[in-house]
Amino acid sequence: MMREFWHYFRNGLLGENPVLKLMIGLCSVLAVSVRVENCLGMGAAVIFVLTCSSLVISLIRNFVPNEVRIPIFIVVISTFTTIVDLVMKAYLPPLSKAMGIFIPLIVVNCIIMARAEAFASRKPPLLAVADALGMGVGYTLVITAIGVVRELFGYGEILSHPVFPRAYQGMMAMILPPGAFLLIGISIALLNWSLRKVKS
Amino acid sequence: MNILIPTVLVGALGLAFGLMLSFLAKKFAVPVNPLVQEVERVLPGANCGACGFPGCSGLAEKIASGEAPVNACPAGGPKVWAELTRLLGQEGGNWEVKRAVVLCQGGKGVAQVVAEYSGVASCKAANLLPGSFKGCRFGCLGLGDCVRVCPFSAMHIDPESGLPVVDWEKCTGCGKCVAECPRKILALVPRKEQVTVACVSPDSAREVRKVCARGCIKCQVCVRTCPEGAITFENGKIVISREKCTLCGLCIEKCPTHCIIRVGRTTALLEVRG
Amino acid sequence: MKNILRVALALTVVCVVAACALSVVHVVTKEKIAEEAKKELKEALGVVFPKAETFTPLDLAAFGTLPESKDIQFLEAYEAQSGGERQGLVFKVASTGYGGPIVLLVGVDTKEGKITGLKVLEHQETPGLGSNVAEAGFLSQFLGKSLESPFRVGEDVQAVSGATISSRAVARACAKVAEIVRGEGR
Amino acid sequence: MNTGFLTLFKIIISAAFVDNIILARYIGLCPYIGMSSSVANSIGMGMAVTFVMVLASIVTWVLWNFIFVPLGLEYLRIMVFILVIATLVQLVEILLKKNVPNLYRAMGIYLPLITTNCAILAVTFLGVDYGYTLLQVVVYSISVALGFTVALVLLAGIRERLRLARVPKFWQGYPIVFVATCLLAIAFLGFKGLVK
Repeated sequence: MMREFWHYFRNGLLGENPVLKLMIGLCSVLAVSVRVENCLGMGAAVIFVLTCSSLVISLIRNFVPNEVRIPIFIVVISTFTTIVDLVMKAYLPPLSKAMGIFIPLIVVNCIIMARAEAFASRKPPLLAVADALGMGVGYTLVITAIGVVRELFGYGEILSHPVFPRAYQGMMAMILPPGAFLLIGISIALLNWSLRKVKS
Repeated sequence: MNILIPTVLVGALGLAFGLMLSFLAKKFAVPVNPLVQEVERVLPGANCGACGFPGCSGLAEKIASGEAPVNACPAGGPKVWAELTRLLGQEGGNWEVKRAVVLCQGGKGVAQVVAEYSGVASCKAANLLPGSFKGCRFGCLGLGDCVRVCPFSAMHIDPESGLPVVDWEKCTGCGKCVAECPRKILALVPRKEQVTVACVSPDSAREVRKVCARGCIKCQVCVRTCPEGAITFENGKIVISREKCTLCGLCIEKCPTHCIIRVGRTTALLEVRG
Repeated sequence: MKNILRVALALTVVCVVAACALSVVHVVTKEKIAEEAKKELKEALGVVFPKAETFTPLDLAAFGTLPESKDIQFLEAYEAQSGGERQGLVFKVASTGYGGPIVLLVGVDTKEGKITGLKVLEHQETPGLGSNVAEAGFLSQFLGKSLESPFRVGEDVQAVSGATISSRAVARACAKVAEIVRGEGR
Repeated sequence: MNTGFLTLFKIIISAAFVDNIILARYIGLCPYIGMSSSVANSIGMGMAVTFVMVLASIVTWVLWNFIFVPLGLEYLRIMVFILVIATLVQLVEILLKKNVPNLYRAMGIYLPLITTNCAILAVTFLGVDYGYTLLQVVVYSISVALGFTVALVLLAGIRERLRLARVPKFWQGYPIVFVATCLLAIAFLGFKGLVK
């Protein structure tokens, strides 16, 4: 059982990395990854919501009639998202302020719904959690990696500590949307390139 | 108190939406024949279209209604066909499994290239130019139309030779690449070890020699050397009959342009390129 | 028929359970959030009006007709006191910038007729360009300016390069606040 | 009325082009990347998104202003809005399956993903946050959907051309699509100063 758990976890991490391979959850990646601390906050919130909702969805998967499966999944996901939103507003106000509109958009983050629809609703709870953790961590790694690059070149800082000398004006392209698109394109190409070595 | 109001409110909303959806689902229900669904689940689901029907669901309807034979889906292979016969309650038959093979060795350094082609990267487009960029008008252009069309990614262009290579493990014999190739250098052959002529050019010896080092020059050396008489020369083409051939490999050595190759088991071009 | 009910019931049950859970969490976190909001406001007011100890909310109507327009709205007003005596006023103003409304606090010392402080609470200006109006670099030039000054970009206010619209929005906020305090003469 | 019309016109221009939901606010990317393989699919997707977006913003606007704000239940906003959207998408799924089966099959996983299409929830949120009137909300959602469809069709056109271009090996597939999106986003940046 443990081996299977590890298999799905690793699969979510690299084999089917949500952002780079499955192309889902991009909205939040591009928008939030301007600051590394936003990425970590977002990543943690996504991992929590994804794991909880995958667990609950796979628990109730046999009682969900097909006609209303989407609304039921989405109500479960939005409940956990709202909980994260309220808790963050109450106990972590600075982070909640920084992430603004993106917390409600977690519920719309395609990763959670896609995994619920494609995976959690078919697999037993333990595997669903494994996949959710793998996906969540995979998502956080990618978003943080992009966040580091964007913050470093955009503001010359990491976690708001200046890294580059004061004179560094900051590359605007990295902050605006086009830079983010480019960055995602490059990282997928890099992933393909590195996986190619593994495959052949 | 302010726990009750939201709960009741959202509950009412849920009830309203639930009723609406389930009622509409019933009214707009699409009549689905369960047998078709079962057949569709057995089919590989690659929607490759090799069977000639619009995707697997199209084929599933035809198989369920008996209009299509059980082995109409080449991609499925014997495993699926056996399952389908059990499902439809028919008796099992033995079926011939086919695989694709590349009948051209005119790759880099073998076939003459007469022009530098930088147009649209597709064999069909390149083939529109009269004679295209290779000396031989029948040889493979190597721009990968077949690779792109293969739904099972069983083909890739070998970087050294620039020729397509078929991986028989992944190939399901669906024949899409054979249809796609504008130069018709791909063919479907039974999946067993065999010897075949890797050239489709009908040109005479003088023209073939001018444009390709490994083209078939119809010298008929192979016809004479074959101990079993399996090789014959019919209307301008060398034909090797699979029944008579005992895979002795004599013709492969004797052929002056190494045009005859051994094909089978794993990759299409087993023969070391001479 | 039975199936329709069964399906609708499933959705309803899930909704009820979800709503219940949420309202419980809401009740638990309600005071904490309100407290956080108050704390944040107090902090902001402190930045804008360092000298004052307490701030009492005022009714905007007390200032008569407000010079509001499409580009500027007054949201809240506070009276800054220290030692029981009025030191000045703080206004929460929304002035339309480049990306949308910029919400900021403007502190005014009514005794000496000077701006005591400025703090941008919310804005949707382009990051890296318009967002610089929220930084101290730009806002510090307003500190200590007398209420008589015109508060016009290019004249007595130096705009952030490449973000004239955002800079003008902040300058307009100060001009309007100065207008009220001057008009009121208190 | 003319100022009313003027603001409506301003909303249309700003929502569809200046503040394009995908290229400027980068919300709604998942179906954008997934469904833009062919122009036909993306138009179908655009229509479905428009239908859901307009209906969703109307229903949510009514629910919000007449039920949830008076009762002070703002915190339920996320769940109720998304519940409405999910129901509408399920409705679209039923209708499409019956009347337009091949579009239904072409959309596949991307139909349920409309529910999680961030653009729709974002529209309902912004429609409420901007304090629009009902008419303005309808116009706003139509123009955002227009912007979404325009961006989608533009990319689909580019991707169809890309299939024939000689793309370096590791850039094939999604990387090149992102580079194309990046260029499109730069082009849309040009609209930035159009509406103050």
